[in-house]
Amino acid sequence: MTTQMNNTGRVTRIPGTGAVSETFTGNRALMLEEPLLFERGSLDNCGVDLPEVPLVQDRLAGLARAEAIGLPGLSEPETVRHYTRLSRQNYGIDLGIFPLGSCTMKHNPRLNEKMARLPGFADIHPLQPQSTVQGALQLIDKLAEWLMKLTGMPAVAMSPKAGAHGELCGMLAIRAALEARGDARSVVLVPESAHGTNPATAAFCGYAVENIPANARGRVDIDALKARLGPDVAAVMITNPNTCGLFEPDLIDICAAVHAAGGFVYCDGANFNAIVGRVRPGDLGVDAMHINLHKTFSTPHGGGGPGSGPVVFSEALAPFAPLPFVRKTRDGFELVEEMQARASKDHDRSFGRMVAFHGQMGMFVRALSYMMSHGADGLRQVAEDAVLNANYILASLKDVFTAPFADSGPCMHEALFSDDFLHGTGLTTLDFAKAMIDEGFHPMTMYFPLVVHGAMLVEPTETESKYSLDQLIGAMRSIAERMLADPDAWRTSPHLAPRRRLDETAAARKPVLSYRDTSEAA
Amino acid sequence: MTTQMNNTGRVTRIPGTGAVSETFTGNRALMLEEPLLFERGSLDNCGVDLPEVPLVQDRLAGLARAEAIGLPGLSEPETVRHYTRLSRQNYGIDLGIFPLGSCTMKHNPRLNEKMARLPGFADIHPLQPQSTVQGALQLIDKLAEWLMKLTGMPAVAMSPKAGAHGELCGMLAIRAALEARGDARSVVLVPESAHGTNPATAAFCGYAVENIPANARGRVDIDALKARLGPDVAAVMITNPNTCGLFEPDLIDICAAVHAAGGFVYCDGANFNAIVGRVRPGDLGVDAMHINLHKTFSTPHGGGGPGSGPVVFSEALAPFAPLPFVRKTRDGFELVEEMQARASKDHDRSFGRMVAFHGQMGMFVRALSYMMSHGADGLRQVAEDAVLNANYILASLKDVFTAPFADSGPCMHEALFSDDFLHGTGLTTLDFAKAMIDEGFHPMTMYFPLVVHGAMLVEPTETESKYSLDQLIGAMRSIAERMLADPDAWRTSPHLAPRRRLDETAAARKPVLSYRDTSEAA
Amino acid sequence: MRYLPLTQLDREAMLGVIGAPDIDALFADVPAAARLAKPIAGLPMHCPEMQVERELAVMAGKNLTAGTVPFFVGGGAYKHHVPATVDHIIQRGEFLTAYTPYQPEIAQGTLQVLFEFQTQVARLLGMDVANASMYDGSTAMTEAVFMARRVTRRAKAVVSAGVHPHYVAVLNTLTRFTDDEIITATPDLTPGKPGDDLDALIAGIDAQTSCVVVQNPNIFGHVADLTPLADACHKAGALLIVVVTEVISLGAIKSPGEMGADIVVGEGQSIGNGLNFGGPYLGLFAAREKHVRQMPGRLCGETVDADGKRGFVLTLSTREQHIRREKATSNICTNSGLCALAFSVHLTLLGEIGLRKLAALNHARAVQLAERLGRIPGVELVTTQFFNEFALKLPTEARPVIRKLADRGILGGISLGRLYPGVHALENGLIIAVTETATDADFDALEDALDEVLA
Amino acid sequence: MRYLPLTQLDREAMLGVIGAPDIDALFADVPAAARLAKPIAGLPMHCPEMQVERELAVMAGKNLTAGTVPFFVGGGAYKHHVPATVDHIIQRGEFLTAYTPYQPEIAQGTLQVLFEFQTQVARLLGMDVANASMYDGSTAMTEAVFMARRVTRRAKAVVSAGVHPHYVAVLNTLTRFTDDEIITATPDLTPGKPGDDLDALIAGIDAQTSCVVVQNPNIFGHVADLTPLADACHKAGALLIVVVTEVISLGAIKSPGEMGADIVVGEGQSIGNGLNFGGPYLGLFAAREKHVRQMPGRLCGETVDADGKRGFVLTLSTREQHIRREKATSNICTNSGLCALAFSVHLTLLGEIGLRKLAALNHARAVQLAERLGRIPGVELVTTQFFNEFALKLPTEARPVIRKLADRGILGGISLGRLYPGVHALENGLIIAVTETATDADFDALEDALDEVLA
Ligand SMILES: Cc1ncc(COP(=O)(O)O)c(C=O)c1O
Ligand SMILES: Cc1ncc(COP(=O)(O)O)c(C=O)c1O
Repeated sequence: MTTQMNNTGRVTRIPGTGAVSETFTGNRALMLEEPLLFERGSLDNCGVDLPEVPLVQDRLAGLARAEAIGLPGLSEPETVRHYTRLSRQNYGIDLGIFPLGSCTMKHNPRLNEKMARLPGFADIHPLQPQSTVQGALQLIDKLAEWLMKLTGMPAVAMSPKAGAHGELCGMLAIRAALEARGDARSVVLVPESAHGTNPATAAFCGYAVENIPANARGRVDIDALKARLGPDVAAVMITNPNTCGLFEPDLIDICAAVHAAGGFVYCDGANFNAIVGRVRPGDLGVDAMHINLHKTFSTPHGGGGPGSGPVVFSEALAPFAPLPFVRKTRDGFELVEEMQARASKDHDRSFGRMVAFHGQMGMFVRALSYMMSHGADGLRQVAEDAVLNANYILASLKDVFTAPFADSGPCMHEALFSDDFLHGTGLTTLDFAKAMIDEGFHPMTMYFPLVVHGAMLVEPTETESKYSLDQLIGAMRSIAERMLADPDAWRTSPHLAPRRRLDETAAARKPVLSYRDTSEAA
Repeated sequence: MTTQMNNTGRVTRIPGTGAVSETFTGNRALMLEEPLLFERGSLDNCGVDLPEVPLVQDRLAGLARAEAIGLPGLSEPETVRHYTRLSRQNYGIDLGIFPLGSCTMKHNPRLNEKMARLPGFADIHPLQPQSTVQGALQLIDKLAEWLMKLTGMPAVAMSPKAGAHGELCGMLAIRAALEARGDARSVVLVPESAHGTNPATAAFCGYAVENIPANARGRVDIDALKARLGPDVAAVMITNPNTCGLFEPDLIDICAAVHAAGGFVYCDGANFNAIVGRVRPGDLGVDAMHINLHKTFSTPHGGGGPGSGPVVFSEALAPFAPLPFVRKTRDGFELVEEMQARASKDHDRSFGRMVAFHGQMGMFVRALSYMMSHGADGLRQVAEDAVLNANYILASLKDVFTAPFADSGPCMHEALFSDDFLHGTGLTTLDFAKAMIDEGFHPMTMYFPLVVHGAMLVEPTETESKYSLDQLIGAMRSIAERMLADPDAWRTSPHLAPRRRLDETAAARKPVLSYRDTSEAA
Repeated sequence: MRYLPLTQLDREAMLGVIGAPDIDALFADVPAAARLAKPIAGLPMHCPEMQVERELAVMAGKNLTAGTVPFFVGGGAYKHHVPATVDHIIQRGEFLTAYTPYQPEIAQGTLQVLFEFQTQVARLLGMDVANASMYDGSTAMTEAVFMARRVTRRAKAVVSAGVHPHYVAVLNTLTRFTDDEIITATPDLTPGKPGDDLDALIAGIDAQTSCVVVQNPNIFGHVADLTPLADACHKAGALLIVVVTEVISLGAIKSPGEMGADIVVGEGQSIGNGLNFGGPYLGLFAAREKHVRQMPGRLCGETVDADGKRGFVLTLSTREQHIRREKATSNICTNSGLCALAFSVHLTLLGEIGLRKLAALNHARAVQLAERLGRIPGVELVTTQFFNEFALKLPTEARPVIRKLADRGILGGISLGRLYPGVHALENGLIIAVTETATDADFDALEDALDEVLA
Repeated sequence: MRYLPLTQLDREAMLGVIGAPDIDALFADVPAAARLAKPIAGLPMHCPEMQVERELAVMAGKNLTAGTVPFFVGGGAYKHHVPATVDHIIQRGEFLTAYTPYQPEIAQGTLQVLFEFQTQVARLLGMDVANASMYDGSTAMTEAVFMARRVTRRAKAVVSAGVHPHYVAVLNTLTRFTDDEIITATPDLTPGKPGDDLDALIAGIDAQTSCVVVQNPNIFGHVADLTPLADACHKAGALLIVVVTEVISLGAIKSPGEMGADIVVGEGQSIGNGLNFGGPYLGLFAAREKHVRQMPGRLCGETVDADGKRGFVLTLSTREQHIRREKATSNICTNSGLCALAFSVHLTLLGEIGLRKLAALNHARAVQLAERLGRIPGVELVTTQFFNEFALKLPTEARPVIRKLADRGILGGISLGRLYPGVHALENGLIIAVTETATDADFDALEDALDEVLA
């Protein structure tokens, strides 16, 4: 709606920015600028054709929307271009390694996308009669079976919509189980290194959160933990492999101790990719664990979701699992909802419904397609290659980078470094990450876990080739060497990306969260 | 197969190039380098899983392929990445205006892609029994009907695979018609401004090619043409609107004169987009015209194909049209092949088969989907907007650029300029085109048509918005002004693209047309 | 295995660099008792793509696909036509395979989309600010109740009987162990005013009330003017939370913001997203600017880069779990980013004109069908002011009717017996949704079949 | 209209800039007699996407889809499983919506793909150089004959009876008006050696012969050693042109290049491309390096940019119509770029290992079926050495048998009566192709049905 051009076609400012540039358009060949939809579209343009509206007497009771809504439209060609140009300002796994620790950014097979779009899965309504969705229920049942077998757990709740939602599911089940035995407890123990969703979830369920310290080897300090256990502790939330990328070797003992103290063990399964097919969490004694299908089982991250976070349960917690769920019947499958559950002696203690319908069907199809493709043998190889790749990075960088736990043996699926090696340069993990951007990589996870100073958490996943790892290793070593040689050159990276460093402080100080038309002012 | 890294992970040269760069990887943030498949893949990697091969006694008669073929494979993740990274080094309509004159680079609706992938069209074999492909035959018939109605011509051949193939089809029909009346003729007249495929096709059919001159208004010199007509002239090939983007106002007279002299008029319909719904070529008197479905009817160009070039015919040529074709029957559709045609009195003079099967079905579906979407009214609007857009560019640039025919009135779908305005700067159309690349545009067609010195042929098409045209106009004016002010700064563009100017002379002098492994040498 | 790039040679070379004798050495931390020596039993081995496709296609083939039958199911999920462009865009690898935009310099694509999405949502709902999405409408509603508690420091939420019963169930689940007090009610089928009674709601507001939660159009499709309710809330210092499960309605009826809502949540599936048997869907969440620091979920904001160029970043993250941990406004992390993109692309294609026309079309078609069905003997049109969904009262229990329609290949709506099991007063109720995808032939088929089944 | 961005306001503003009173003024050059005052009659008006989809789906639904039935049709087009990755890549806008790479600085994606494609094709066919594609196998073969004429300056082409009859028909069409002499023959069904007789071909070579054209595997699936034929050609100064219509075979059998071919053409559809009712397909064209300047079609070559970085360009374009006009080696312009990309992606996924295994699988399955069908009483297995396709001789005319199988939902191959209408000696012949997509159940279905139909 604003005009970038004056009437001789001269630019007054670069579209969508206030800045001056070496080109008239602000574009740099294939790196294209794109104004906001609200600067481009107009209220009288439209990219759809619709049938004529039949004339009827309306039944809107005088509530018709009279004012302009303010939704600019674009024709179809402009729409395609707007979003295609924007997409090119993004990095994704399809472009290169995306070694965000804790995020398991692995290849997203296109077969999964194709399968999820089969009309028989994509174009069915959650409230159709169950006789008309038997294939969908079968798929959920099959996926549930895979998850139970892979984890060695006897029950699974399919409806949670992401990892954090799964945590909620698990903690609600724990709370329900405790209440059911009349044993209200108030505290949940969480390691310092835990992901933020763990304490947030515990708090959401009304628990007080206390930290468990780590030992020098980056694992839960089992003695400290045991010392803290008692009748007020409802649960311990443990991530395994943990967020330092390390296996918790004492987990069996920990579970036993927690159980002995009357509590439950919630396992954050975000890092299941490291052990799938090599270890079954059920064999370690945990009571509940969510599985991020959008991590371990390759459903795409989509720039922030959707995900899916099924939760497996031990015998002790299974009766409290949420509704609805799918059950095999004599000649098919049924969805067990409120009524049937309350009437059944196995499920009358369910803590209830967590989502409007039955979970992330679209993600279920993708995950099952992935599991079937890999099979039990392939999934085991997944874990092995993920761990191998991470250790290769650790081994290849630990002479230059500070690797706080490298002495304690191999890592699992991710390699953790700190920025201590930059000490004295004034440079930090942030500067390092931004330098990686110019090299054509997505940076690793920065400043997480909190237990390590200036953490750099590198998770390659098993879908990276040796060639790709060697590129990453080479570039990281090169950056490190060049940083140590000439620190001042590195305070302002990136230089080659669509944008230089963005001012996050300004953004938060005076938040601008939606577009306001300033064309009058211009 | 070559190794980019030495064992400390240090690069020896930038992957896939011999050059040095400011980054270790050679990448520039999101502009990523990508080595050749043959440098990346290996003979022992593979991106497919296949069922086990049953053990049988082979029947290859000792002809088994023993030597290595030399086909490196990549796992699926690496394959996706290889091609995604490569794709990002390309410009396409989805990124911005692609004003290649004569190429009609318009928006490619994704609906068409979806329709062409319906299994009922995409997964049927050309030699299935006709009873099992009635829907496919119906679609071809329906598309044929649209083409005949839009052109006002009584017949159409659907099998040609592109524009040039359509020209061949048309010229073969002309030749067959002449031979059928025992009137062998030897010369085809073609305007100097014609596309290269016109003379090449005429020569392919065994004709001598002679040029027709143009008049000062950029149109066929009708007097010169009439003077040349005679018993040796088999046909005149005329492009309308012509390659200068101008309508041939004398075409009715020309057709009459050619017919009077016993010849035929072949019309190159590559520029049909300018007039669809506003003029029917049949009303002008032409005998044959190909239609590039991949131009006027929006099937995607795909980086060089596939296309589709159906040819419409006059009554005079219809009996000579190629085989097979689709015909309505009492209760369905049939494919008329050799046997039936020869046995029929209407088609026994067909010049025969041009392709293995029945033409570009995939393109037919897309084109019909597009036609149905636009309808007769929308297609007329297409021509109007295409012409309006081109004239807007012409009007907005003609004060700065040399517009050789602007005095003769409006243009049709494309605006033609010459580089005379750069006279004295030492800069040419080529330099101008390369400067446009840095601005984020695909350049216009350069040095075609040949009749204009340093031609710049700008065809925006109707799917460009005014915003997009204003961006282009603004940038072109700005480049022109900056070139005239400081010519020396512009001899080496582009500077911001994945590659600087490429040495085409070296490429042709010592052609390297396939990869040879030089890893031993490295 | 096609997804694994390492060759056996690579593996050996890499173990060499690591200095490990074999892969087992890397798993040394796993207690011996828990080590698996071989692939887990009872699961199939790896499988060619062709065969996976075949097996899944068989399962998909067992479902009755909405697009192939006369289809009138709604109740919080709607079948609208999604242009092919939408699916093309969301499959761009740069959108599909990106993570949450933690590195804004190489995520401006996702971030600008989110900024545009937030703006579109805010305008559509008539609010100041919207977040970057929640899981779905039901979880968004629960978060809204929690937010109202933070804003008002009160713990009583009054929930209208017209709110989708599954949404209410979710809220009940999430408040089971908190000290929130949730007041709910069962709807009735009063013709002309089905679902809830706004006057009774107003009467129920008191000084402990943190919020009133109301759905518009409500679960029976009834549309209402919420202005008096908003006024009553504000007078009492409570917030009005409005739930919208069919966002296309906002192209036709006054927005919750215009009626005075303080928080608006919604299910965005109708725009850009398919039915998908219930998920993934798209939770919308919008509020007044003054409450922004109490909002859950991600927010994208405008800023500038070191060169002064405009750019976008995730902002106000001190509200979020990764910074604030147990004090966060919500535990949400991964949200519904790609569904938000689909929504945004579709709404950009529609624009103001398209959305209004689409809404008008849905409404007109629903009116046509409602009037036809209301004329069937014994059938009563319960919802008289509606957008594209309405309730009927049948002369008999609706659940078996729906089943009989399904046997005839017609997906004829939702029986209230399914939504409110055990509530006898509702069991003859049926809700029917009509969108632009239903043809005249579909109308005929439903009318004929209903006639027949009820005869 | 959704594809048109100009609004009415834009149009008026632009006409103002142009100085034209209305749009008609821009069409002033059109003779009054030919001006159309309104949209062309007899065609529908513009139509919503939803409705276009519905109408086309109805048409698509009338076809019997290969993937849904036991399927054994080949004859120059083969049903292979194409991984989903292939279709994803070719839908990238940067590939799909690019033109021929005339501006190499912003077309390195397409160009590098073409360079890789040329290399893959050359290696697969066992040749030095391949071009960037032709329309299809049949037109590629015709171009090869023309090239042989340019190279040898002779006009007589001897075409084996084993070449696909449609390919021969195309060659005949294109040489109808030239002075090329094309020697053709009708194949026979001699068991063990069906299709052609290489010795007779050798005997037919003389000093006027520019080339011998032979297909391997031939139209009846027979595979042969072409080395003696190549030697004979070379001795006589003629070129050997080999046609390959099933390129998967090259993962199992010796390449034409290894047998001495001078030009190899092929139909590349089998790799990466679907059946598509016959098009678009992918013409392959490869030759010896010494003849490269006589090749038709586009070629991509390696070079460097101004900074010395490797890059790719279209090259040797002095052979082509846009430079050489009437003296060009061919009139081809638009070729099959995107099909070439699909081919290249699929072949990259396969790699050496995958291609060999896929070929082995096709062969083994074909052997299994051939042996089963050969045991049906009255049925004779005519082709005894083959790759994945073979001819049977039935005790009765094959054309009605195929129709009866189709009635039973089985696409059981191609009757020779369809390919060679009127040739009575062939009318009992049937060719059957077997790929990795055929299941054991498909085998059973075909065998049972054939049994039944022949009984
Ligand atoms: C260790 C860990 N726990 C939990 C989560 C939360 O999962 P989600 O984002 O799916 O809610 C994450 C995701 O980043 C994680 O890394
Ligand atoms: C005027 C003209 N004629 C003919 C052709 C040839 O069409 P095709 O490339 O489809 O063979 C073209 C294509 O560029 C053209 O512009």
